[in-house]
Amino acid sequence: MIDSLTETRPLKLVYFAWVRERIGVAEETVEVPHEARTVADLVNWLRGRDEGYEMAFENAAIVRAAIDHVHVKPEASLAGAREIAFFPPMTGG
Amino acid sequence: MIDSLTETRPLKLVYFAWVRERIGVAEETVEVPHEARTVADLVNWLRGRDEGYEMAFENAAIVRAAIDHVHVKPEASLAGAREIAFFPPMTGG
Amino acid sequence: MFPVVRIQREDFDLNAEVKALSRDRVDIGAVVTFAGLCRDEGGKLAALELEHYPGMAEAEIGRVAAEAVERWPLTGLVAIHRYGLIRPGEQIVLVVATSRHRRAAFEAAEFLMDYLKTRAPFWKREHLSDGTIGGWVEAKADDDTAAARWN
Amino acid sequence: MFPVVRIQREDFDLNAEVKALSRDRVDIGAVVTFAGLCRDEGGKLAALELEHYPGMAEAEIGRVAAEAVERWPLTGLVAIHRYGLIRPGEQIVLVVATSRHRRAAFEAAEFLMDYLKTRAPFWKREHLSDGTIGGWVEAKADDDTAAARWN
Repeated sequence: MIDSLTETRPLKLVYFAWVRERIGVAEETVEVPHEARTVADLVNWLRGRDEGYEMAFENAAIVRAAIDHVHVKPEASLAGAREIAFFPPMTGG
Repeated sequence: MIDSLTETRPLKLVYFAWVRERIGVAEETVEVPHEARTVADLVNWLRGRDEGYEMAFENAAIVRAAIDHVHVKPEASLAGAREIAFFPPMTGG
Repeated sequence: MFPVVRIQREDFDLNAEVKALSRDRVDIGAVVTFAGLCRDEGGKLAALELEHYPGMAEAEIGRVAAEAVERWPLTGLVAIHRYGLIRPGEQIVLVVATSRHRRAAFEAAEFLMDYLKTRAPFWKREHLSDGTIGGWVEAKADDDTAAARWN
Repeated sequence: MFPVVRIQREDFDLNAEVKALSRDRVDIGAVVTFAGLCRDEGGKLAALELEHYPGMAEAEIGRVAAEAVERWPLTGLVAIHRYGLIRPGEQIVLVVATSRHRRAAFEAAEFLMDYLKTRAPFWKREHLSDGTIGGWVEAKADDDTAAARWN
């Protein structure tokens, strides 16, 4: 199902802190199936890719997401997103 | 009654801001009758001295007092006091 | 930790006070400063004249500072209050509080300012732009309310 | 009033930021600053490494600062956050808030810090004194509670 060009679209993903370390890259552009409509769908799909993603999202509720530099919830739509970020709870300040 | 030496004792009084202006001096040592046992007694006695004091204490509840650099209430005893201060509510900071 | 309290005519240097508290220390996580400045009240004011009660001013701010040290785990505390003629834009009062964590530093600084406003023996008189001397500034009920929060 | 937000590797100068907000002004009554410093945690820590999300860090702190400007009558607001390797005693973050009155300046500075802690995309990792790299600092429930106060 995912092998046809029309059924996926490229998404730019960026990762920070231990999410980045577990996945093993700081950013990548991946072909994501159109069925993945929300951030939660994307997380589920990523977890199936390999062990690194599975580890990064093993406690999915803890990982935060942002679309185009704005914090979003898991149910946020991916429509029109240019850059999707995943990261642990912030510890700045 | 107040004319015998044994019936008065000297008290050092200091005044600030508009209390000072109304009384007309910044500090003075006055012979206060022993009957004046509290700050309120002292205020009542001072009011009888002349118009300046009367004006300074016309709204006696507003004027604050300190004994030896510590805020006190009208009912505070004058016993052992070295310096008694009267001033308006503070406006520093 | 012993708080620093100074009552002085001359100006103070915020930066120097912060540096004095934090120099060579690696246990401070939070530095909060408050500086109170003289406003011109829309051009009305030429200066504020600050009268104070020498001796009691130091003692009273010292007592309030000691109370702050009791209530919050501070690593440093400075309170400086000027007297004399102070022009718009100039500094009147400074509080610096340092602590491991920000909440203690913020609260101690606010507490000190709230109490200083209502308990430190200072009185402000306005010198107006037209050359006349205005009245004594009246105490604000707001300030009493602010101080009462800490009881 | 437009808040100043800067994300930078290099250190900042508290005094210069205060001066920039207050220079030539006579309508400011209160200047509150908060500086967050790196602690050595009793000798355990050699440094903190701060990772950030470039672009989003500026945007998010900008949104929080804009919200503070909406909520309080400020005359000036600065937020600076550093990234990279920061050693004990060094500065990490600065907030400066100025206003006519102290309550607004204090509250805006505290609000900004509380939100910055929980919403600005920065992550701290410990570099230990024994030369090893420790873990990522965990977010504190305390910080969420502090931020929730402002809702």
